[in-house]
Order: sequence, then structure tokens, then C-alpha cells
Amino acid sequence: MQRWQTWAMLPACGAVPMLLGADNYIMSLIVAAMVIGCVALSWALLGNLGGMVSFGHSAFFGVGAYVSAIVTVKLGVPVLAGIALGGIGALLASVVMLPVLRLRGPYFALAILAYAHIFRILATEWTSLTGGSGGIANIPGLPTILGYDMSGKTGAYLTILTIVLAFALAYRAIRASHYGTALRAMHDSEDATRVVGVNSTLLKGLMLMVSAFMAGVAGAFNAHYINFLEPDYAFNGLWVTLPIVAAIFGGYRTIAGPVVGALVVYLLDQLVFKTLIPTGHQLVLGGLLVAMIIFSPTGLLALLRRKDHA
Amino acid sequence: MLELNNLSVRFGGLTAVNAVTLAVGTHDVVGLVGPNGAGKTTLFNAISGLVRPTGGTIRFDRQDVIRTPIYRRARLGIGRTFQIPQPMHELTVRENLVVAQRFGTGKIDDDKIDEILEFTSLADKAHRDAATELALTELKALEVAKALATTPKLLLLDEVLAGLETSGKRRFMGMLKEMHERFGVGIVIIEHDIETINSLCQRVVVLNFGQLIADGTPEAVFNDPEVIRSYTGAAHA
Amino acid sequence: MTELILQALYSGLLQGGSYALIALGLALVFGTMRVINLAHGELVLLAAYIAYSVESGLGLNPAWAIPIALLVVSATSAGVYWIVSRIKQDREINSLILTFGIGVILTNLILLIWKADVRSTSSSWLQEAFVVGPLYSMRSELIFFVVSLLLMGGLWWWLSRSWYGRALRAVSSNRDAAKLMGIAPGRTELVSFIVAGMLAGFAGVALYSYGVIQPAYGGALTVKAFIITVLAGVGSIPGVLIGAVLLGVAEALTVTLASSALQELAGMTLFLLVLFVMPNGLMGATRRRG
Amino acid sequence: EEFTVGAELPLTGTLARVGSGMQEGVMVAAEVFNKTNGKHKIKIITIDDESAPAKAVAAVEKLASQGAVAITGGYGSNNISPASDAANKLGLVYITSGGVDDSLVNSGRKNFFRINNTAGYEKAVQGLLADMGVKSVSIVFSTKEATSDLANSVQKVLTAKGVKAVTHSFDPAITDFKPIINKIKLQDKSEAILMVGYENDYVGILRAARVLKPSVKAMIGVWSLATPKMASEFPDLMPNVYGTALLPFPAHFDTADGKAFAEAYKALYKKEPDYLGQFGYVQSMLLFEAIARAADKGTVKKGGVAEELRRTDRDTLIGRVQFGANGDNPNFVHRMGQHQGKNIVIVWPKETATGSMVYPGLPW
Amino acid sequence: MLELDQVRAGYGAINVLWDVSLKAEAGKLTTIIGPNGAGKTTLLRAIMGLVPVTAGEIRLNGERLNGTPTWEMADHSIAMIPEGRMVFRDMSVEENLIMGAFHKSHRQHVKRRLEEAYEMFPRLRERRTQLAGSLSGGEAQMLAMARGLMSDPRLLIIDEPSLGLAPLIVNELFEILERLKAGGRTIVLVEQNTERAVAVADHVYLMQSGRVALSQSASEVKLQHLHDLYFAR
Ligand SMILES: Nc1ncnc2c1ncn2[C@@H]1O[C@H](COP(=O)(O)OP(=O)(O)OP(=O)(O)O)[C@@H](O)[C@H]1O
Ligand SMILES: Nc1ncnc2c1ncn2[C@@H]1O[C@H](COP(=O)(O)OP(=O)(O)OP(=O)(O)O)[C@@H](O)[C@H]1O
Ligand SMILES: [Mg+2]
Ligand SMILES: [Mg+2]
Repeated sequence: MQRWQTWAMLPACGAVPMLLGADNYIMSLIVAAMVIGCVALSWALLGNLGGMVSFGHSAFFGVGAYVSAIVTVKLGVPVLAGIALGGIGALLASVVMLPVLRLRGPYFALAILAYAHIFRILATEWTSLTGGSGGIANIPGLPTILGYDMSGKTGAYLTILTIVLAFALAYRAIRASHYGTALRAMHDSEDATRVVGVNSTLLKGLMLMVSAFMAGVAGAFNAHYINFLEPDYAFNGLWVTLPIVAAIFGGYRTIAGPVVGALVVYLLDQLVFKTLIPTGHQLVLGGLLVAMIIFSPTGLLALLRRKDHA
Repeated sequence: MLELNNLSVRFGGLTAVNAVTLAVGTHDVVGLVGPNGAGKTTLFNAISGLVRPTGGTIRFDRQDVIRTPIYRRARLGIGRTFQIPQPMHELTVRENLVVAQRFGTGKIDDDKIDEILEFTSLADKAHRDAATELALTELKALEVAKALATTPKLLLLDEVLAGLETSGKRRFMGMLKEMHERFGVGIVIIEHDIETINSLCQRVVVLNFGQLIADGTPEAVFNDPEVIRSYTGAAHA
Repeated sequence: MTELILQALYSGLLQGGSYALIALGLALVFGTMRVINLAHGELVLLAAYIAYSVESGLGLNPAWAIPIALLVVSATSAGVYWIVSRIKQDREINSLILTFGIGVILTNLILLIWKADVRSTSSSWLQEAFVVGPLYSMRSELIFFVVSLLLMGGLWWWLSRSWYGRALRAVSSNRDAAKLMGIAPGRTELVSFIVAGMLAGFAGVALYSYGVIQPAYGGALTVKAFIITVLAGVGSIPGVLIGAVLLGVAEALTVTLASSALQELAGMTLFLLVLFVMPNGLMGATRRRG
Repeated sequence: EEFTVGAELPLTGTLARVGSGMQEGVMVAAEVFNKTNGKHKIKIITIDDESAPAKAVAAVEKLASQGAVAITGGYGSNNISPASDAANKLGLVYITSGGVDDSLVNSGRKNFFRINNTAGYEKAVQGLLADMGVKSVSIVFSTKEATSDLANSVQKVLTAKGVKAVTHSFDPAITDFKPIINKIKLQDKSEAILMVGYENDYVGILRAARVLKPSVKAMIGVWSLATPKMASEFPDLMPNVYGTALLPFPAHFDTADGKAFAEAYKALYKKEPDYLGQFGYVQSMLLFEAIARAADKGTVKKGGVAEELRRTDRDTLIGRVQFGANGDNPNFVHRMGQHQGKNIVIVWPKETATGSMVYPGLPW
Repeated sequence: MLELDQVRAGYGAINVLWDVSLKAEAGKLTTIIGPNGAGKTTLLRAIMGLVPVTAGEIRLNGERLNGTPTWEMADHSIAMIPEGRMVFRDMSVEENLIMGAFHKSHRQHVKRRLEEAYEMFPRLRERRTQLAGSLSGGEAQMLAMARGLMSDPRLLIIDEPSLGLAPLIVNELFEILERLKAGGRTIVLVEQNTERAVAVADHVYLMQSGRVALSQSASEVKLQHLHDLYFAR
């Protein structure tokens, strides 16, 4: 993405609530898409920098959601601090997962998925802490900041937008550093990078933690936005499949791709396809994904850029 | 600088390296030769940490490194090349060197990188994708360049000259000699071309079936009947 | 107690056979092309629904559905390959979303055609108990366990001993070198998808005859199949059997000795433990370094 | 005057089956209402919530933006909870029969109404067990929230009454029930098995039981089990099995309401009505009537619908319905039916029973 | 037998071969030498159809060959022995060899040819069941050579077979080449060991920067002159 495009995005982001703020429906679609976009960003970061495809990001999402819900409901921690703690909780969960870094490719992807299942079952069975399968209801919503009530749609939008932007900047900073280059090299040539002095295990571990933190924050935000949580929902496989679809669709090698992908896929699906075919609309979505991979395997952004040049 | 004591590596029932004892000093250029499958590459792998020895010790700079992870051995100054080149994927030739330098030495020195590129005749290919756009010999040059970028004290070269044309070989050897003299880098080089070994090394060690069967000047070693029988087939030097 | 444990082992064994059958097609494609076919579960499900149609529509025993299921599912699978082969770059990762998309399409087609109701066989013959001493099972479970063993044996032979199987492995190992040997990679890969489709066909009919199906079930099947494939080690057919039986037995024992709520937990923990000890799966080879 | 009512229902995803069942009831209710109520018309807009909470919220919001005056529908407490919150924020009434979780009515939602609840299921199950006089029960239940709530409360009450009740919870992903049934057979040795799950679970459990033949005297389930559909699809598994049922089969509707429902249902869907349709019908009909009354008073936009619903007191297909302050229907008591031959006979409570129960009675 | 006429080929944007014309006569050994990066490997890959030919024509016995998919080369009894990196890493040594006789017409001879291959490289017999991916560099090179001979091809195209082989084995290798030539096979050999390559060859081509710089019958070639040409780059 060119520089001017990056800057042009900012006012566009700001304009969204002004133009659409009154329409609860559209706003809630956008917020839901941004949540998925945030997880997609975190997934793409792990894939791009860590060289790891994960099928278990729902683990981080769910842990983040639960940690934040529990500390705010049971300990009365303020919501924003709770969201940060949610991210940290997910990060800690990823520390438990560090042994899987020994695994490669699909082995890693599935090992993470196994953790997601395990966390889900823990959330179901550890009733005293999590409320079991009944879940946690009445999770406090987003607070009032500077006199503005963030618990509305516009407030939620601004919050998730801030989170996503912050994460995107962090992602970009990592990628541009030498660590980013070394990480990129590691994917298919781990031995080659090690013998020149790269501590690849450490770097990969750090990326896993960063990615977990991001997904955890997304989960925590969502818990306070939906105000309700239960294991099947928090650890639902959709929290990883949708982000993967969004990331690859938008272009998982770019930073904006996953978020743009999430918005496009989600909004197209809900606003257009669903109106056309109310119950079978995912059929169209599936077709769209297939077409996208065949005609522009590097993602939507690449497609747009190619059009730009042509 | 490097001391191997009774080093062994086994793969299942096969002993690829068998109780090798060997010392390499700071100023040595040692030729490592032996029949195919004798265990030369495996020995390099053990020294750089890619395979875990089943017995024996490895000391580098008087420090026991047997449990030291690969990346730290690299930072200590063990540089190596791969017989089957392993460029860092998804990076350009230049980025390969940047990563090697940054992580091998902790600092970045662009001039040094240019110098190495020039040295290895890769300057005009600096922006090619290393993994997909180089010919085999260029990949071998890149192997050496990467190792140099980490500013090693000991350089383990695994058949980097194989496949090079005569003039290229000469240039490369000149470069190695210069490096050796200028930076005082110790070199162990695996090579099947005996002329090359003769002109480059003051000392040759021979491995056969994982065992060290000869160690001495090229002249002495290549006239050793055991070596002739198992490796060269005729007297050289 | 012994009786309980014996039955648990037996149930686990049969369940393992069923898992293996479901995993086989996925393992084949993954082992030979490094493509994870996320639509595999839907292919199995498609066959199961065909069996349902044959039973409820024509009033026949679901086993009669096998030829039709094989035909339809392997044709669909060939279609999947046709699309997958159109991917120009990064096949490993892009095929993920591609087959996921196909899975979504299939799920919704199944939903449109067969509605959301749960289905299963109503044939009493298949559901009849089969008892050997203290061991109980459903007749269909046992039949398809044997079928599953036979298919696995056949597939193993085909992959490791036949020319076609060798060609498949060669293509996955080094595409260019395989071409030099006179192997047309596209054609061999197509065959691997077609065979995978047939295996999915068997698995689907089997599933219908002892399990319960519903349109949203495909994803869960894919995940199970994939877990077993990975547990097995890339492309190893004996590994699939061992992995699947291990999983089935571990699950059944957990139910018997602890709680059935922990069954999934036990399965996942076992999976992780195996991978930690053997990072390349039960039958995976370690690669040379350097 | 025409009013738009929103139906937020899962038509795809894991709850697709129950969602579409309820939708049929909603549509029938609209059909019947529009035919019988001359003054007002109801228009239904259905949105698929895809069995996902965020989409349920979005669906409610979209329905509101399309002018819906109330919402009927919802399945699964995890979807209903956020969706009804969203409706509450928008000042819309939300009425459902798809979630029995108690937290739904205990967290102060003002515009939330529900015609069924765990307590009603629990009473029915216990009543039946008491009639049977069993002394020990094994409860096999899915770890999902509605099922585990119901199973746990039944266990508590039974234990209090001195009945030995052992529970076996199972993960919803489980497919082979033989190990559990074997435990019941060899360890629990209970007189009855109570299954709290969904259709696929029942089929799995009954099959396992049919193979292992534990020496129980009755197989009892709850929702989605004592239905004509199950009888026709699994003729080998259903004989003598008990489950909650609103109506016997073949159904005979005595009331005018019932007849209208059955007729419209058959006309629209060309099949026998099932319990999902009935619940959907009842909840929607009550809502439409409340809307009509509010419209007559001109209070539809001023919270009148909720007010009118709170005044509801009427006999319906599921018995008498009233709403407490929290929106729950305290009168709700389910009935128990038993598969007998091709028929379903209501065997509990005595007042509405259409036959006597076959006890001991098993499918095998 | 094999004829190249004004062939251009390369990798996408990077063109490597510039109007290369050459001929390999039936029953003769033609060697192509040249400095690194001259395009020798690319040339062989172009013949086999692994690199697309963008201009010119390749003919086999007068018939157009370019455009034929690589896997049909075996039908014409053409085999290529690539560098040692191109073995099937996940298959055993023996399976690698068997793959060499994949073409239908050779399948019945597998047993005998295997025996011949092991005879040729006893080292491979010792390593029969080992995965090819774990072979040493030289062993892999031997494997590639032996595999290529499994199909008993009439036209054999070899890329730097001596690479990474120990001197003793190199001697044997050239003996094998002599034998193959004596057996009436047509061979195209790319080799860095100029001296020995020229010694076995009938005809020599020198390539430089993607062009043919010299074409001479082997008997006329003066090594010193060749080396001078190298340096004149
Ligand atoms: N991972 C492994 N598993 C089994 N055997 C192995 C493995 N790695 C190497 N070997 C065997 O160990 C022996 C030594 O291999 P090594 O690569 O060290 O030989 P080398 O001396 O470098 O030979 P070359 O000159 O051909 O490169 C070989 O016979 C090889 O087949
Ligand atoms: N995959 C590739 N993509 C782009 N360029 C390539 C590729 N492979 C080789 N080249 C370029 O093509 C040129 C010729 O390479 P080729 O491998 O044919 O040389 P060669 O004559 O075989 O040399 P060598 O003696 O090193 O084997 C080189 O300059 C190289 O950089
Ligand atoms: Mg070697
Ligand atoms: Mg070459």
C-alpha cells in the first residue's frame, strides 16, 4: 500500500461513525468485522513473521475473553484494564504452548488447535471460576471515557479501531526491523538462519506471544461488547476459521490485508449475499473465496494494486 | 582453537563419525578429505551443533560447547557452509548477508557487506531472490558469503569449490588465502579435488568410515598407501 | 471392572477403525500433495447423505449406496483437484482457504438438498447387536471395521508397492525429478484425489450406517481426520491405523475410568503428548540436517 | 393496520434444525392471525442468525431498522442472551421458547418473555419417575448449558427424594456411547436411564443401549424425542421410549386454536406439526395478540406490547400461559409421552394422559 | 540425433540462453563445457522441457521436441541425470532406483537393472533401505547417476556427474561413461572437469554467457586454448 493510501485511510476510518453511526445494524456489523479483523491480523503476524500457521487462535481469543470477564466481574477491575489483562492472560496461555514450537507446519497448526479444545473443556469443567457451560452473563460494557459513553456502537467502533491501529503499527515496526527479516528467513530455512547466529526458537516464541496477546485483546474486547460469554462461544472454531479466511482473502502477507479482508468478507456476506439468498448465502461466500484464490492468490490488496498499475 | 576429543556420531546402527580426535589452531588451514559417506559433513554438523554427538567432547576457544545451541556457537565464531546450499528463503542475496551479519556479530556494517559481495562475485546478483533465482555455483558462493558475514574465527567449508570452473576456483582460493592472512580465520575445508587441497592447505586429515586414518602434510598424507587405496586411487603431490 | 475395561478397549478399537476410515482420504492427499483438503469432512458427509437417500428413497440397504457414493464423491473430489490445481502460488497455504471455501459450499448444498434434520440408518439388520463373550458391538460397526482394515491394507499396498503409488510419492517428494522419470504429476495427483474421494465414499456410507449425521457435521469430521493424519506422520497408512486406534481406545478408557465429559480432553492431551515425544508423528521420518 | 414482527432464528449452523422448526410455527401463527383477526395484519421478516451470537445481535438490529415492533424467535441461550439485550436496548419486546437457561430471566431484562423453562421440564420428568416409582436413575447428559442445567436440577430433586441418581456428563462431540452405557449396566445398575441431550445424542445412546441391553426398565429423554418423526425414522430404537411431548400422535386438537393451528400447518408445510412448531406458534400468537391489543390502545410504540404481554393469561397449546415480572411463564409444565407402536401416547400428567404407560418397557 | 536450433530460454524475466545451436550425433558423446553461470544446466533443462523454450527449435531425429512435456521424454528413450539434489528425499535408495525404470517398457527389467546399478556403485547397495534424503552428498550423486541408467536410455543427458565424488569414484565414473559410449549410446555431458570430459568426448562445445562460443571435434581441442577462452570472459 502506498503511503498516501495509508494516510487517506485515517479520515476514512473517522468518517465511518459520522456517516453510519445512526444505523445500529451497520455499525454492529462493522464492529464484528473489526473484531475478526483484529484476530486475522494477529494470525497473519504469526504466519508472516513466525512462519507458523495456527488453527487454534480461538484459544487465545477465548482465554483473553475469559480472563477479562472474570477479573472485571469477580474482582471489579476496570474494563480497560481488564481488556489489557485479557491480552496478558492469552500471552501467558501461549507460554504454556511454547513446547509446540518444536513442531512444524501442520503439526504446529493442529497442536495449537488441541490447546484450544483443552481450554474449552477447562472452561466448561472449571465451574467455580468460569460458571461452566452456563457461562458468564452481564459482563460490564465499555466505560465512559472523557465524558463519552463508549458502550454504544460508535464507542465500540472507536475502541476496536484504536486497538487494531495500534496492533498494525506494532506489527509494522517488528516487520521492518532486522528481526522481521530474520523471521521471514526462518520459515523454510531454519538451520540456515541458526548457523548464522539467529536464535530462532526465541524469536518464534516471542512472535507467538505477541500474536496471542493481540488475539486475547480482541477476545476481551468482544466479551465486553457482547456482554456474555460461554465456552462454546468463546472457544468457537469460527474465531479461527473466519480470521484465516479474512487474512488470506485480503492478503496475509500485507498488514492492511487481514483487516480489509475481514471487513469485505463480512460485510459482503451479511449485507449483500444474505439479502440475495437469506439462508444459503454462505454458498456465495464459499464461491467468492474459491474465485479469489484462483484469480488473485496473493489477496485482495494485491489485486487492487495490480489494477492500480494497469 | 577447536579441539575434538573422541567425538562420535551414530545414526541408528551406522557410526558416521567414530571417535575422532582433532585439534585445529587459529592459523590453520586444514583439508578434510575422505571417500563419499566417510562422515565429513557429519563431523561439520556436530561441530556447528546440527547433530548431537553420541560421545566425546567439542571445545572451542577452550570452552566446552557440546551443549551450546547452534546460534550461540555461530556467535562464538564457528561459521559454516552447507554442502547442499541452504540459502535463507524469501530473502534477497543481500538480505541474507544482512541477517548473517546482524545476528552473527550484533552490528551492521554496509561497507563490509559490499566488500563480501564483491569478494564472492555476487555483487550484480545482490537483489535476486536467493532461494529461487541462483545457479548452483552462485548458491555456493552465497554460502561462503553468509559465513563470512558472521565474522567467524573458524570457517567450516563443505565442498564450496566443487563445480567451480578452474578460473573461478583460483579466484576463490586466492580469496580464502587472503582472508586467512588478513583476518586470521582458521579454516577447515572439505574438498575432493586434490590439487585444490594441495595448494591451499598445510595440513590434511583423512576420514574413512568415520575414522581418522591420516593427519599430516599433504605430501605425506597423499602418499600414504592406506589413503591411496581407500580414496585417491593414485599418488598425488 | 475387567469386563468394563475389555468392552472399553473393544469399543475404542472399533471407534478407531471408524476414525481411520474417515482419515484415510485426507491422509492420502496430504501425504502425496501436502494439501490439506478441508472439504474432506464434507465429502464424507456427502456420501453419508447419498446413503440416506438410497435407504429412505429407494428403500434399499445403505450398502447399495456404495457404488453411487463412490461415483459421486470421487467425481466431486476430482472437481476439488481441478480447482486446487489451478492455484498458481503458495499452494500449501492457499489450498487451505480454497478447500475451506469448497467445504462451505458443500455444507450449504447439503443443507439445501437434505435439510437440517439429523439422519441415520433405520435398518434393523445393521443395528443388531453382535456379541462375542463379554464384548458387544453393533453389526455395522464390525462390518465396517473389517472393511476399513481391508481398505487400509489395500491402500498401503497400493502406495508402497504399486507403480502408481510410488509415482505419487515421487511427485510429492520432488516434482521436477518425477517428471524426468516419466511421471505426469497432474495425472497422478488427480488419481490421488479420486482415490481419496472413493475412500471418503466408503467412510460416509459407514458413518451413516452406525453414526448420526447432520449438515453442519463436516467440519468436525475434517478436524478429527486431520488430527489422526498428523498423529500418524505424513502419509503413513499404518500410522493412520495406529493413531486412530490409540485415539479411540484412549477416549473409551477415559469414559470408563474417569468421565465422559473429559473424553475430548483425553484425546487432545494424548495428541499433544505423542507430538512432543515424536515431533513427526508416530510413523514420521526425521530429516537429515546440514 | 399492518405490523412488522421480526423473527431472529438460526436457519443455518449447528442449530439449523430446531431453528427451522420454530420458524414454521412462527409462520403458521402469522397465517392464522391474519386470517382470524380482521383488524390488524402481521408481516414476518425472518433473519438467519447463523447460530452465532454476534449475528443474532446484528439480526435484531437489522429487524429494528426494518421497522419490526417486536422480536419472536431465538434459539440457544448463548444467542438469546445478547440478542434479547440488543432488543432491550432498542425498546423491543423479545419473546422466545428457545432457551431454558434461568439466567435469561434473572438478569433484569425488561422486555423479555419466555413461555417455557427448565422447571417445567424438570417437573414433568420427575412426575413421570415418581409415577413409575423408580428407586435409582442414571442421568446421561450433554455438557451444553441447557442440558447440564436440567440434568443437575433433576438430580438434586431426586436425591432429595431419596432416589439414587448417578450422572454421566458427556462432551457434545462424543459419538460412541457404549462405554457410558456399559458403566450404567455394570456399575450403576439403575432402574431407568434419563437422557438429556439432542436428537443425535438420543440415537447414539439408544443404539448403544440396544446393543448392550442394560437391565433398566425405562429409557426416558426430554425434548425432540417423543416425536412422530423419530418414530418413523428410527422404528427400532423408539418403542416404549419416553420423552417430553405436547401432544399425542396422531394428534387430535380439541380447541379451536389447536384446530386452526393444525390446519394451517398442514396446508403450509404438508406434514404433521411437531413440538417446535407448536412452541413457535404459541409464543408468536401471544405476541401478535398483544400487539393487536396495544394497537387498539395506540401504545405499540410506547411500550404497550410488553405491557399487554404481561397481562396475558390464556390457555394455549402448551397449557395456561402467564408471565411473571421477570418474563417467565410460571405455569409451564411439560407433558411426558411414550412411543407406543407408531403412536405417541401422553402418559403424564394423569389429567391430560391419553393412555397408560407401558412400564417396564424398552425398545428391545 | 539431437539438434538445437537458435534456442532461447530462461527463467521468466531472466533470459539465459541466447540463440543456442548445437548438435549431438547418434552414438557419440558430446560435451558442453563453460564457465559457471554460462547456462549449461539451463540448456539441459530446456531440452528436457523443464525450462520453457521461448524461441527456436529442438529436434530429435528431425522431429520437433520442444513443447513435449517432460514426462513424455521417456517415450523417446531420453533420460536426464540431474545434479544430486534432485533425488526423491522421502523414498529409500532402492525405491529411487526403481523410479528410474518407471516407464512401462522398463518395468519388467527392474530386477536385473537394480543388480547392475549396485554392481556399479556398491556403496548404494549398502545404503539400500536408507532414505535418500539422508545420504551424503556424494552418495546422492551416485544415486542420481544410477537412477538415470535404470531406463537404459538411448539419449543420455548428464549434468556434472563428478560433482562431489571422491577421486576414486570419479575414475570409475569416467570408465562407466566410456562403457556407455561403447555400448552405442548418445550422450550429452556437461562437466567442469574439462580435461577428462574432453578426453572421453567426440565433440566439444564451449558455452559462454548463454551463447555457444566454440564448437570443435574433441580431437582438435587444445586444452590450453580452451582455458584461454575461459579467461577471455
Ligand atoms: N540422518 C542420517 N541417517 C542415517 N544415515 C545418515 C544420516 N546422515 C548421514 N548418514 C550417513 O552417514 C554417512 C556419512 O555421511 P556424511 O554426509 O558425513 O558423508 P561425507 O563424508 O560428507 O560424504 P560426501 O563426501 O559424499 O559428502 C553416510 O553414509 C550417510 O549415508
Ligand atoms: N531459477 C533461476 N531463476 C533465475 N535465474 C537463474 C535460475 N537458475 C539459474 N539462473 C541464472 O541462469 C544463469 C545460468 O545458470 P545455469 O545454472 O544454467 O549455469 P551453468 O552453466 O549450469 O553454471 P554452473 O557451472 O554453475 O552449473 C545464471 O546466471 C543464473 O544466475
Ligand atoms: Mg559431505
Ligand atoms: Mg550447472
